[in-house]
Amino acid sequence: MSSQKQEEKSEELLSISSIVDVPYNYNAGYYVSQYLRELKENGRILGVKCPKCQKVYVPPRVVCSQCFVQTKEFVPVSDTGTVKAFCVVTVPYTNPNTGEPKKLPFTCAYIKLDGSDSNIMHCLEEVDEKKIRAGMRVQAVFNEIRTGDHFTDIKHFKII
Amino acid sequence: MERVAIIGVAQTKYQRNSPSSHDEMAFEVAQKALEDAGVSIEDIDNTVTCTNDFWDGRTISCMTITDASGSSKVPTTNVEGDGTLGVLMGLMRILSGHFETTLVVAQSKGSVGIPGLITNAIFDPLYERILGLDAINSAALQARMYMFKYGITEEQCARVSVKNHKNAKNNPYAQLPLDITVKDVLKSRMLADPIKLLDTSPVSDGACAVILSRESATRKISRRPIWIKGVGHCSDTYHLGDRDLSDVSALKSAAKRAYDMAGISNPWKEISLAEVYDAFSYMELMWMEGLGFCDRGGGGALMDSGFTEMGGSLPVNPSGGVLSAHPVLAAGLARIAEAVLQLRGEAGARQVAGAKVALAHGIEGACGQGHCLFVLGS
Amino acid sequence: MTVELGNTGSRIHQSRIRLKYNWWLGNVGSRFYRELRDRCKIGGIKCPQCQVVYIPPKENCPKCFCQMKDWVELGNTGTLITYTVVRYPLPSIQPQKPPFALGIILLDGAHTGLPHLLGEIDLGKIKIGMRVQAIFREIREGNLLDIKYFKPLEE
Amino acid sequence: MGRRTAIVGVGQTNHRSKIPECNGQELIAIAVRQALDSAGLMIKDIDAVVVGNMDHFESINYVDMWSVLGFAGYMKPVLKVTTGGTTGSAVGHAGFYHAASGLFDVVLAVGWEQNSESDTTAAIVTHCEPLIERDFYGGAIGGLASQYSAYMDRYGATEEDAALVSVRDRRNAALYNPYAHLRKTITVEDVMSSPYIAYPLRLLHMCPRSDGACAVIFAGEEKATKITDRPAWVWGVGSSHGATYLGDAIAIPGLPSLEKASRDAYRMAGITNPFKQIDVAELYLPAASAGVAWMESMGFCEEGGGPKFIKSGVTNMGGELPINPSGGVIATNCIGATGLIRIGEAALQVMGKAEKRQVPGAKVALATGFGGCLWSDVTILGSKPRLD
Repeated sequence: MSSQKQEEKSEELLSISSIVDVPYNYNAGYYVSQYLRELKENGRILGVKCPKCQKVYVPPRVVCSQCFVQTKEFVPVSDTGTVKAFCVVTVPYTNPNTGEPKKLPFTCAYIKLDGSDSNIMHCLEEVDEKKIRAGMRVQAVFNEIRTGDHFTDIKHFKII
Repeated sequence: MERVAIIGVAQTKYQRNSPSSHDEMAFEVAQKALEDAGVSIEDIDNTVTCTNDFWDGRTISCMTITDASGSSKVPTTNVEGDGTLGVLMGLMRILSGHFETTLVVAQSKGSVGIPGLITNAIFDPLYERILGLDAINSAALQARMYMFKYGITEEQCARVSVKNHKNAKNNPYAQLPLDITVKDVLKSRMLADPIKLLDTSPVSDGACAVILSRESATRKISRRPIWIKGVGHCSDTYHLGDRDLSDVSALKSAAKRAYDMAGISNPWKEISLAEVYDAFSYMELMWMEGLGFCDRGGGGALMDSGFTEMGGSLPVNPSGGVLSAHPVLAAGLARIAEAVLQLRGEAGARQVAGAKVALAHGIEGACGQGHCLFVLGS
Repeated sequence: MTVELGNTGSRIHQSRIRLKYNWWLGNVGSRFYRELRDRCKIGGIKCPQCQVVYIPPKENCPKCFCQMKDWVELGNTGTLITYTVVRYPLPSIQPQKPPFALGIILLDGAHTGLPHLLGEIDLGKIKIGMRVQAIFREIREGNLLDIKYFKPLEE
Repeated sequence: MGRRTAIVGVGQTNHRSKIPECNGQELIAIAVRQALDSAGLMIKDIDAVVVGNMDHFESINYVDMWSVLGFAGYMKPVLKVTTGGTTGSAVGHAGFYHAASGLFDVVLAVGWEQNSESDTTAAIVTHCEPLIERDFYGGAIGGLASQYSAYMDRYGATEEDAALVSVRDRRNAALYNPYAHLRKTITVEDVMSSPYIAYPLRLLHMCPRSDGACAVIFAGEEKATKITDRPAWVWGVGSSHGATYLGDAIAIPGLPSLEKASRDAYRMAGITNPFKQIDVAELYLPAASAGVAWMESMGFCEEGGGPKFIKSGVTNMGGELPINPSGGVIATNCIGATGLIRIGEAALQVMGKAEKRQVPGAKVALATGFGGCLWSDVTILGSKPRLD
């Protein structure tokens, strides 16, 4: 058994390496397009209201998951809100959008904007975990130049 | 086996670059299928979605349509494969005795990614991918082998394309209704010999939904149920070179299972129409043979005979088939939805008169490695 | 950033998934590529039950699930069982500029085919049944393109 | 009505950080062969196969078609199920439905992953909605860290509470489970001195990434009783997959989907007092924090009672309700296989075949799956057929 093991060891094990790179044109659809347009043109955050349970969802989407009815009414929500959960990401990984290492650290926060009933994911300016806790109040900081991109049009959220 | 029926179907219009997002398409068909069945979301006690992480550019792609497919409140699962396999999953859940009514939703947006890159990833990264294989050139290898072995001509393949695009003119959901001739097909741009542009299916966005229900639950609804009589699925082996690409054993095996279950001994006589997965024109001819509609190698002559045209004795792809709209994953489910419309007598201008038994077929992987087919009856 | 999709009102977010992968070849696959890389030898493997010689070799018989251990050295020559000429460009995955020919080759001594490129060949004169021969690369790295292509065999 | 269904065979690989001796299909074959051997079956006895993994971890499209080389799927019915982290449990459930439907008698369920072939977190990040969430998601690590931050905020739970779960599971893996990936015991101090990977989670709070495969064979009652005199009967299954955006799901303490899925499974299995009636649990706890925060969701303790529950020691081997005798996910995470390993391990327990990790006299076992947008699957197995 042991000699066989050694024989195996002496045999070089190979692999095939490759970068898989597939471009995607992700389609925002009607609802998220309205959201991105409002962000770009007016620096406002848009939600959508369920006609049945009256819950306001950010980002807007076609259906209320609880009522399974189509949402129709777009409503602006506040740029201030409460951090419901967060983490400070320090684990290194590849940014799949670029194939390059992801810039670290960053704070991923789930923020319930005033006037909405769901949480939106974005980053906080603050990356020191000692200075952040769930329940904190935060406000969106918008970019001067906006392109209709959720990730950059809102620069980050700052602690109020 | 307790009888299970299809009680509702819905499709989007198939198009390239649809302005709708994945979830918007899924919601559209889920809602319409409920309306079609005359039931409400509360009647749905489980769902099955069919999505694919490569086509959608998203790991856990089923997440995209969890809410939109009505999956947020009931047990759901995601079959990553053709929509026919999704219906099979739904059928098994009902037959297990734990569910009454299943909503199956399949969606795909081919225009989001680059089909050649996405289908390249079907091939073995260790031995095949480096050759630049994709859906088109692998199909060309299969077409060449099949045509050589059985003396099938490019004209016969072209005739499939002419027929199906013409049929598509009667289908409001189809993407490519076309008036073309055999000459047009033969003269269209050569992509990978012997496959030309008009031998191929388009890049499509679209969704399809189907609602299944056990017999005891169908009494509640007014719409005429269409019964699942038989189902079979089967796979060939994987490496292209290990397969005899001109062979249709996997389809034959799947068909035998479905026919046995449905009690069909002479498919040619007993089946009124077939909706098959013609991703390329030659495929329809091969699948005819695998489905037992003609002998091995007889697909070309069958096409020439005109029997598979509208008005023939066994119309194949009255909808225009996959050649006329190819929303991957939803495409097989669309075959089922079309078969249901035919059996209900609601297929409009594409109606096959007196349709009683219909066949719907889906494929999986490269060159039809896997097959799944349903025999449906009114 | 996002752009408009025509005049539909929908926005398109142009992004990608770009990741590096490293697929293990395992004991059997490593041997196949070692032989190819170091000795210009093409190996197959024989199922003790079906007696079928598979290329590329794999540990388990695809049909009967027997473990396969009998290594078979195949010749460099074989017969073309199907082919196509690829005429559309897809640069990020294609090994050559189109038009280029792909075929499946039944190597002498094997029972299954090997998909590969065809080279030094008149693209208009490829025929099923033609005899072909493997041409090896000078610098070999342990992947399938250590065989540069198969070219028609002059007999 | 469908028929009773049982698990008759279980197989798994020796999970490791990488297994370069096998390609993916050969890795699957190891688990399949072991499952067949354990049931005394041949591959020809398998009527259908269901398989699952996550595509972008190995970048293979149509894995159902690729995977046939792992079980000689030539001329066999094969189907793929993929639901993220819950893939393995969804594969198990699909295997159950295959057999329970009566369409197939003996069904092979296969889950696998070779995480060493790519950057796991990068691939996981792509499960986020690409226009709104993808750029700020820290992978599963970030998601679970965020979730625990909400639980800590509400109930005063601590990082140390979570560390106890790491210590328990790693100890079980080290002492009892030869198949586990990480087989070294650790202490609370080890956990607390390991670096943060996403506050409030530290390195040793988190599962590893592993290569491995698992195969479980399901059979309808008639076949099952012929194959073995001690199958693991499927008593109940439950599944809850809500939400499309992570923002809708993550900031809730506890795990509502697990609450719902276990409620459904308990009802089907006739379980009214889970803590008393369940003898052993194999839980998909991707981070130690989940081993604190999710206990209440299965009805094992009262709301917010997770820290006290874990500290009491009842979940240790020898306790009243041992959790993760196998070492769980904290010791082994070959993602597409992970949920199925939980089902397989639970089956081994009620079959009395769990060897050194056997909970003596285990009659009812619970297995969970977790993944996607905080989704849950629950499976309950019994050593005797459930009375219908």
